[in-house]
Amino acid sequence: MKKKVYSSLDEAVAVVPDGARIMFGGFGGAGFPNNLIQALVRKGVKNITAISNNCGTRDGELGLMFKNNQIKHVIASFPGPHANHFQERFAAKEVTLDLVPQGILCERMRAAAAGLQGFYTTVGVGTEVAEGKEERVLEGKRCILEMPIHADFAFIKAHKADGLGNLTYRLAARNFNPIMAMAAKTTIAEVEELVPVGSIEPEQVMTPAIFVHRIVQAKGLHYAG
Amino acid sequence: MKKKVYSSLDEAVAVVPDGARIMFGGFGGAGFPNNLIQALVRKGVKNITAISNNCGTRDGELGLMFKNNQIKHVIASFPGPHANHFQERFAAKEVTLDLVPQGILCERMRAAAAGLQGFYTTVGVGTEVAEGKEERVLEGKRCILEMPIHADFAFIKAHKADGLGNLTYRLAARNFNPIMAMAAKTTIAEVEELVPVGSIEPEQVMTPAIFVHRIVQAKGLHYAG
Amino acid sequence: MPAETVQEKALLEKPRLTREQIAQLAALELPDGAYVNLGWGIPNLIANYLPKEITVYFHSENGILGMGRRARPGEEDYDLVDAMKVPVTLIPGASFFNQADAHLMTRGGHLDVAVLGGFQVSEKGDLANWKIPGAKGSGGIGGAMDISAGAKKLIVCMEHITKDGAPKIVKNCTYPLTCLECVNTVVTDLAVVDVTPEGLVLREIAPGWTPDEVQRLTGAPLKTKGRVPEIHLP
Amino acid sequence: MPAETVQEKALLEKPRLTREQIAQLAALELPDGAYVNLGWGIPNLIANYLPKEITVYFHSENGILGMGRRARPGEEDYDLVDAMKVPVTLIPGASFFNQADAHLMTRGGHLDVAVLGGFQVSEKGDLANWKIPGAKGSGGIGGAMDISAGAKKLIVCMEHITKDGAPKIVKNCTYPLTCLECVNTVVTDLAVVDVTPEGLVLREIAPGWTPDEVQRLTGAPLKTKGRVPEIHLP
Repeated sequence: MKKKVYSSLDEAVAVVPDGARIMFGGFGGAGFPNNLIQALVRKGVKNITAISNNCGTRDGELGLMFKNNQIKHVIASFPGPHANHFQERFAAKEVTLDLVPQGILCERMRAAAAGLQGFYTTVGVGTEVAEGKEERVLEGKRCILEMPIHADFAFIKAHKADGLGNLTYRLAARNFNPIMAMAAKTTIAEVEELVPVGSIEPEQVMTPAIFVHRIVQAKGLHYAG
Repeated sequence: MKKKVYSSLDEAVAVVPDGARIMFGGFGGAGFPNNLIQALVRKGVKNITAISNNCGTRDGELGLMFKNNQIKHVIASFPGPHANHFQERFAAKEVTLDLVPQGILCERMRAAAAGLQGFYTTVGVGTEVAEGKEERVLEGKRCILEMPIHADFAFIKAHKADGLGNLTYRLAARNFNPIMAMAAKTTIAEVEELVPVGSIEPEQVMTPAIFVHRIVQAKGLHYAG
Repeated sequence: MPAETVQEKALLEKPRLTREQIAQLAALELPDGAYVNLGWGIPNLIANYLPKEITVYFHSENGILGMGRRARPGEEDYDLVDAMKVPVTLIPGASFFNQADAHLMTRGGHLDVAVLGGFQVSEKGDLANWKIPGAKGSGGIGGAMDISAGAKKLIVCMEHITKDGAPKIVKNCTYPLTCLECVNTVVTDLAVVDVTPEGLVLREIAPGWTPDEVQRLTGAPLKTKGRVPEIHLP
Repeated sequence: MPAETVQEKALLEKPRLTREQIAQLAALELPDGAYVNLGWGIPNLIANYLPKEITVYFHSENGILGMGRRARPGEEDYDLVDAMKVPVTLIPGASFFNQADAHLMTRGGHLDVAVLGGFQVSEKGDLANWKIPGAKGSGGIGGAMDISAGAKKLIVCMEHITKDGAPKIVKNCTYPLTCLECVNTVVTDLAVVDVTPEGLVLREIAPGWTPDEVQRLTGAPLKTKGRVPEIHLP
């Protein structure tokens, strides 16, 4: 059977081509796949579409990828006050941005995960977010049509993984990671601990193995930026 | 602060009026709120709309409620081969049925839970399920519009509850229960064990307390029917 | 009795594969490491016939991944049942999740293979498997519509013909539909048939049967690519 | 200088509530047992001013229910941070969940109260709080649109006027909108104002101010129901 565990970060990301659409987990400094991102920086992939709540914290998280001009388009909810490399590229029109309300970002990814073709929401009605989107009244409420966000890859960070790909997360480092793991074609997880198959209680698995395709253990760079 | 824990089943369901829309958890004999259902039978509520994967197993699960003609309309995915009381009422046109594919049943409840106003799916296109529903092409696929399923109450079964309403489920007795807990206005949970607040690990809570409004400990009738 | 009918009658009396053999044959379609959902009926027998050298992760729509064999007497836990209410066991690395996530898996294209029973499969891969026209009672859909809409590969296991001798592989389904253009492969007691953009292709054939004989019991044209190999069960 | 402008200038120099006092005032709007989300800015100060006799469950959109106080030095765990990246603690009975479920709670009407900062609130309860027209950079929405669309009760905490003396409670928002008709109550350094079907109602007023004075710093008509009580902080 095909093994999911890779021995190096570089090997784990070797499959990512230029032009890929990649979801990146993490929020508020917790749960970012910083080590995988560093591997992408080393690999030097170009023209990436990044789907991420934010756009880096100085050099940390996605920061270096913007500094190196590896990302051409971002779908994000809150680029962030310390995303200076992103802001410079954005001001220079070297990267384009699609701003999405945070919960709708989650739901659009989940729609892709769940094989749904779009959904209606009241969120964003009457705002800039609604521009260019279909609007109608359902259940007596004005709402707009939001479409799934698909991706080639999800880069996520978990606490524990077994060799099959079952994952657990620590505390609030869970955030976007389980949603992105479900939504992308190929999910690459960096994990703090590799544990034997069977040692995660079946009831306590947070991301079932079916959603995880590549696993690499990574220590250090836990809280980059 | 308002207490959520009730000391008797009858007290827990006292709030349910005639004509209520109620979701009932459980699948394959596991995770049914059998004790709460018995209390509804004793209370004798009428004209209930039941939202449930199935329609009882002989007298068990929802069986007695059909036998007593307490349910006037059902939204279900698979009434089931042993739902004889339902089938009799159905044949006599004393109960109406809205058949929904099982995953779409889950998603329509989740849409209600998540404040979404409807979604498009390929499931059911070209089948009886699509009759009367809007159809269009999105992402190059024929799909139909499915609407949220709301409810006044969710009757669910959990393994453990703390006094705030945090819940865990055993094994495959989880099934529909967490979805229904999120989707209904008022969620009433029967649980096997009441545990002190703080004794369920925050990472291992399966239904957060915000979704649970009434809790009652119930033993016996674990596997009715 | 016209000659043709005599011939048909003789055909109907020729030995066909058993339900167990259909399951055994379908088991060979499962790749190592696959995530698989098995429906009611013949598909449910497949788990008994997995080649020893492969591991397959069975999904159940009530929220289990990594279902193992059925529970032995005394081992049953009625909180751990499959979609048919039968007490089962787990394999190492199993997980539980809610029913919405279980169908996120089915509908979202996460299952590598789903195997369902069928009443009819059309030339284009339409499936009818949930309702017999005129049957009494309410009927029931269950998970079949979500599963057939979403699986990466959908295999249907069924007898090739009805008890009355009518073909179940047809030009157009006359039974209520489950899903349009979803079936990839049909495994019957007479043949393995692939649904392709060019039409139905007869891939393998039951021992002692000729393509022409199978065609006569089939309601839509079967293409062949060279000689059609005979089914060999391990 | 016309008399009116002199009067306005005098008004702008009158003492108003501090940001901490606005937070303290908003804290009184939280019922016992409520599930509450606090946004950036003044709302984030509210947790410090909760009446001792009530318990409130704080929700954070990164997937926490039951957030406690901020972590003390040495106590920080950077996997346990609030939506502002600040290390926090938990209260007993807390839970974690993913970001989609966190916003299922915000959008789905599960939060009893949300308190957000604001740039402008209109007569109808429209909120503008995410983007200043002409500001440099990309801007960012975050969770504000989901939260304001879904909370059972939405309170906005803000200064009554901008630094330039312009009203922030207006007839129609001129800043980019966050959500239409979502605000229930505005708590400012001058007043507590309820958004009702009949228009804005001045419910309480800062010590030393008259309804007429507050009206002159407000861009939309304020109704009063009898005498307007003065704000009393505990």
